[in-house]
Amino acid sequence: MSAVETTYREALRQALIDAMEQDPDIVVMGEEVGLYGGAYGVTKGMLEMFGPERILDTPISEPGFVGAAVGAAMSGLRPVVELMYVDFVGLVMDQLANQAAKIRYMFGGQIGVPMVLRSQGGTGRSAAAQHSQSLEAWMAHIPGLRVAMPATINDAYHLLRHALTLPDPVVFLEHKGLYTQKGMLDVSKPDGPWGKALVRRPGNDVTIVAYSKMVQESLIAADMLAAEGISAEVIDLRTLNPLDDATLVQSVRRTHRAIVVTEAHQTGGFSAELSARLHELCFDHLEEPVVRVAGEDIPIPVSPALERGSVPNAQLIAETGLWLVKRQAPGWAAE
Amino acid sequence: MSAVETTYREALRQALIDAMEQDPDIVVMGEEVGLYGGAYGVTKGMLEMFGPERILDTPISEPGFVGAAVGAAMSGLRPVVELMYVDFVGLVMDQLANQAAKIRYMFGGQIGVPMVLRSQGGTGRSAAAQHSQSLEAWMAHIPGLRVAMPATINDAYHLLRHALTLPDPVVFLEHKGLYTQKGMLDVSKPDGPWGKALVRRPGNDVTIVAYSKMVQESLIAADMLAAEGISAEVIDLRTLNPLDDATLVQSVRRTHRAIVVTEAHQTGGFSAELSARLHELCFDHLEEPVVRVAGEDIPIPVSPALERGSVPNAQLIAETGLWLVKRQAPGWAAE
Amino acid sequence: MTDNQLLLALYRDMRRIRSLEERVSEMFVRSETAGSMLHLSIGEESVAGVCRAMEAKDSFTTHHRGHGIFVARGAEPSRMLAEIAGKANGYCRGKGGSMHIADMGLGHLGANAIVGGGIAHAVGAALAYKRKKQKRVAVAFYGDGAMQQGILYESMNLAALWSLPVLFCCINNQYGMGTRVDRATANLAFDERARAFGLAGEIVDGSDVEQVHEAAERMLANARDGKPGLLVLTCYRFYGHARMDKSPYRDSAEEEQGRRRDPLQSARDKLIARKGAGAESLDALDAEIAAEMDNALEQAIAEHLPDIATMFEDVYAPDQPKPTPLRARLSAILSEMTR
Amino acid sequence: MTDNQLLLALYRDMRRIRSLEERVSEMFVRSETAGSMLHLSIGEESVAGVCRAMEAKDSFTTHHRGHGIFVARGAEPSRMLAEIAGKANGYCRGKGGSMHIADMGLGHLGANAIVGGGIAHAVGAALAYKRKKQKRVAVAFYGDGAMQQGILYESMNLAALWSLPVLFCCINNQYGMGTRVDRATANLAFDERARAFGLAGEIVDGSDVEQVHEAAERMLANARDGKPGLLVLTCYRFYGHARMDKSPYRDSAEEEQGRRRDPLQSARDKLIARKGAGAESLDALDAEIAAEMDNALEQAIAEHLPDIATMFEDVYAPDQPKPTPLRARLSAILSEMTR
Ligand SMILES: Cc1ncc(C[n+]2csc(CCOP(=O)(O)OP(=O)(O)O)c2C)c(N)n1
Ligand SMILES: Cc1ncc(C[n+]2csc(CCOP(=O)(O)OP(=O)(O)O)c2C)c(N)n1
Ligand SMILES: [Mg+2]
Ligand SMILES: [Mg+2]
Repeated sequence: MSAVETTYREALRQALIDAMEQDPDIVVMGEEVGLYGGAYGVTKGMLEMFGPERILDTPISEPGFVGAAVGAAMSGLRPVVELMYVDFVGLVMDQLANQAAKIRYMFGGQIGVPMVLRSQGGTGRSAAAQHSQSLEAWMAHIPGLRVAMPATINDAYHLLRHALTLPDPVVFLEHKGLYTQKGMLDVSKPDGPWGKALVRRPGNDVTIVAYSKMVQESLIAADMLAAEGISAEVIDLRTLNPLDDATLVQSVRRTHRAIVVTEAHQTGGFSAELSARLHELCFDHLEEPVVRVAGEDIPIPVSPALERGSVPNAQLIAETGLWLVKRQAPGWAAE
Repeated sequence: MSAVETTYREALRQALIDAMEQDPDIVVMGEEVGLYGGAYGVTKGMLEMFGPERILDTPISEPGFVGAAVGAAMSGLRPVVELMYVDFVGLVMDQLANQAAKIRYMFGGQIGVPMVLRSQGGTGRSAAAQHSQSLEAWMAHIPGLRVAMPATINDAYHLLRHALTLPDPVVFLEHKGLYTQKGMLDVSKPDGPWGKALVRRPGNDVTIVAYSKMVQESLIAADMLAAEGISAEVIDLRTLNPLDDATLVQSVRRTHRAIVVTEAHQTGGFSAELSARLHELCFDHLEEPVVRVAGEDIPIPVSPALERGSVPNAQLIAETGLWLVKRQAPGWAAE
Repeated sequence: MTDNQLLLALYRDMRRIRSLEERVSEMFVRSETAGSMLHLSIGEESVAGVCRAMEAKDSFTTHHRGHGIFVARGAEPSRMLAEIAGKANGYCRGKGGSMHIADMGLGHLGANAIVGGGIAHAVGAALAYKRKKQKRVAVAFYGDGAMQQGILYESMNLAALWSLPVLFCCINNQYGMGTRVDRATANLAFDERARAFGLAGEIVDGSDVEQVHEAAERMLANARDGKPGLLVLTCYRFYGHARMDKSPYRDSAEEEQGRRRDPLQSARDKLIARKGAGAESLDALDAEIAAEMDNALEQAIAEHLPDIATMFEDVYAPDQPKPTPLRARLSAILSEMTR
Repeated sequence: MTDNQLLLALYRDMRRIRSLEERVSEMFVRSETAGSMLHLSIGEESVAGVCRAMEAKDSFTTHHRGHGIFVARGAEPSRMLAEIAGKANGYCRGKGGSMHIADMGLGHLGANAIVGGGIAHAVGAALAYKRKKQKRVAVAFYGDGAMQQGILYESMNLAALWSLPVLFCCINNQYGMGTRVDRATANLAFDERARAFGLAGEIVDGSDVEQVHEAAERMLANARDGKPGLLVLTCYRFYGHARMDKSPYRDSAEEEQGRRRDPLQSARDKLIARKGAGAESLDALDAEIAAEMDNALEQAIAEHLPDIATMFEDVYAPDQPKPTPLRARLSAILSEMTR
């Protein structure tokens, strides 16, 4: 089969449909996944296709239905739970981190919890402080939870398909700013294996590490840098757990410089883990410190310009790259 | 007033009592804080002292009573909420991170949420995977939440007293392994200002950064290292937010080597933030990468030897220091 | 106040709500709002019955659909609209927006974008009032969807156990997004839930603002005496969940019938029937309110956007350590380089 | 089975529970347990009535005080005690301990150290059974303290809304740690809560195991047909919250009275009165059980501790990427140094 153009949203939907057709144990549950078709339309039409036994609209009871998904996953189903916004994960961290993540371990390996919690995060809709966050750091800190954050249309499909074959719980985080983006999907050809970071653009002067929507910003930044004569390598992490530091290390040992980009708040974000690892493993190869370009340490404001200003963009990444590689300080550099 | 010997538990209790005597708006609420005197005895006898109007035993409704504390803090009280184990914070992350932390911001600065959430974490009691965690990374990632983790008896008192004067929410994390430890308390003399990291032991060859119980392990490790002719500086972070990187940077620029120690899981832990910052700000001064000695990326097992093995101790810190400074590889070093 | 005077006052409150919501909608069409997460309370105007029964010192929390409640509690429409537009002089300096409007001066402890998120705050406020011996009531407003959030029952139990001056007010507009309440709820008798948790529970017809007001007055008085309760207003969400939702999940017959449960129309009909007001004077009142709201809208649109630097303010109290902006951090790191 | 035969069987179940718990206590005194967070179910043995009414294919989740339930569902005492001692051959390889015992073979979906944490899992299991058209019931066991956790009501609503084969079973032993149930609960009629959420609700005398069994049989049959319910066993926690708690928050008069509600004693008295069994044969049975449990205890104590390397197993499924041990990471970093 060859590639077709589609959207991130459609690719996700197709992944769910294809997986459900193959695996009768998959059920989708969450608020508005059925009749409404999903708050962001990912499950549109699936209620008609699979019926209410497999597409379950739930009440607004996040701890309750995520907990039910855990029990269902222990009992022969493979639930895909949609949490409408990742911002709501604070309601279910007990079920995720104390239950789903630890059940296999606490029970000595007797059973796993093969569920996928789909959610979406990020800014871009003036949805304010409780609907715009990037909270992957919470989940990525918890042993037992796999975490995937697809940046491309093809990954949206294939990472979700793969997540739906895994024996352990997966937190699958989409980005609200990507749903309508277009790109090529080849259902027969994953971008790469699960758990492997991919070089999305090769380069020699600096490595830019990102995931989710920040991959796109990084690619634009790489274009900008190319115009300045800087060759940036852009790596898409794809999954935070498993974490493929080998691919990052390989790149950084060659480029000798790195920028880690996340939309999440900088302090305590996953960018810190990436920075720490790169320093630990590439120390003697680094010309300059690995630099984090991340979200401001502030709640996300609603006013559009403020919202935009609170997270990184291509321009800022490029400016940082230029400074790092060519020592050209941007206008905002403090004297 | 001069210093007296007391315990970590008693120092905390004294801080609560002294603060409550001065500020009639302080109320203590949580499970078993009254009649029972606190699961770890911190509030023992306080119900008799202050009565049920100020010492409120709550039902087992963590989201409900933390949410109530938020509302009370907005309405003239200064609640001290005890969350019996930090492991339960997954139940209340919405109220902490979406509500308490963001209310001042979302409401444009109109009002703050002056509450203190006290809890305790860590291993040492074979309390298993849901009662032994160190989850400070979740809170430290959220703008708006101050996070304190006292390591000493004097800090237990003074940091809590200070937290009880602040206009913003504070997450105050104790360690179950410290409650019975003895040390000196001088109620008239804080170890240092709130928000300032302190050098607990000066040294020249390597900087060890830690907080909470790991400060003590680090100090023992420094003794072990001294026996090997290595002079280690031990810094106690005391608060994760505010984060005093200046003190760390100053030290590391002088010692040229650093180890960051946390009991929390390594991946995505606050040790990563510290490592990232130190590399960013001390890069040219570092002889070797900053190394993290942290909890294993596994749930905490119940069996005592496994539990002990899952978190760092003085021996491991010292071995790492010896390797880092003198290039003497420990027995477990992979060839 | 006579019954008719009261009803006229309530009619005015309700008209102001609807009129404001229409301006929110218009502002969206004119691309002047901050985002599209705008939840209109048209059809739910009888909350005014609760709001008017409250005393000035009482406080409240609301949900994502809280514009109407705040209008009825005295909000300045222009500052509300300014906030919804993300303007600097909005109630929250353009930081919160539609779902996070608050005003401590008017006892508005905050709208909340987490379904059920603000309920416990009202319980906590009530705890503070009780402890400080203030005779104030805190009201938690929320929707039928929040009736399935566990924190509500924890909150109810706390309120009853501690005899707190709090009123839970559920606006049952029949829908949580696309889910009709009976698709989310096993037993629709929400009043039974309240009683099972030791509270008073009442369900009233939300198309009849007088009934709402009467029940609210009674339940607020009880709450003030430490007998908390749950008041459920049965009404209908006239339009989509958010401004852009066309409600494809329900049919127009249902909508038509639902919109017949119009608290505004029924108040108007009653006023005229009871000679509380003539049609012309009501028309004049409507026009006056429309002008007020038009004015507020234009004012809000003319307001300026917040300065980008204000983004770093209000994370902590002004005298406290502030967040370090990313660019300052990058400068600290990278300027080292040019050593 | 005659009534007397059933009661004798239940007596045996209950004696085995108590006998095991006494060994747990003894094991603690001998410093052989992994930690001291040991919650004994003495006084609550009539849960055996529920357990015996369940079918072999039924499943269940328990709480921190779940030893007794599991014994009544067929646990091997020596493997239970081994787990409580953190031994390699314990039910969970010494990783879970007392509060996390589970056994998929016996349908034990897990004990839970989060109050209320396992309730929703039973609902999910029931969802799976319904979807797979298996006539199985999942039972969620938990304490009165968990009656104040919001997730319980979310779970009840889900169960009723989806007509799931689940039974909620609350063991009301009058205490959540040091808090007597009336100090945590505004309205003690927990059955009303169930009904308000669309479930059947019944409160039975937990000192009468026959009553418990009868109600459980009925409610399990209904649950199997998609009519979930809440069964509350009223009993008394004979000893402290955990093994070391001396219950200073309650007086001995209360304790004495509470301990008179002894399901074991009352079953014994009934058996003798109804000539279901003689005192000597019961004594013999007790002795036989004591020997079984003594044996199990010695066996558990003799077992070996887990190898430390097993600590890295079971985080993920065996064929999946494993966590990297810290020492391996340090080696990777620091061995670079000796370049
Ligand atoms: C915790 C949480 N879950 C889900 C949502 C998404 N959401 C926003 S409004 C809404 C429906 C709420 O229904 P209801 O409580 O009846 O209020 P209404 O919209 O009808 O006013 C949902 C599901 C949310 N904001 N917060
Ligand atoms: C979420 C949570 N909150 C608090 C605790 C601490 N805790 C453990 S058992 C317990 C009391 C539980 O009472 P109940 O549910 O009645 O069970 P019982 O101990 O009486 O069997 C508490 C408060 C916990 N483990 N989990
Ligand atoms: Mg509604
Ligand atoms: Mg109990």
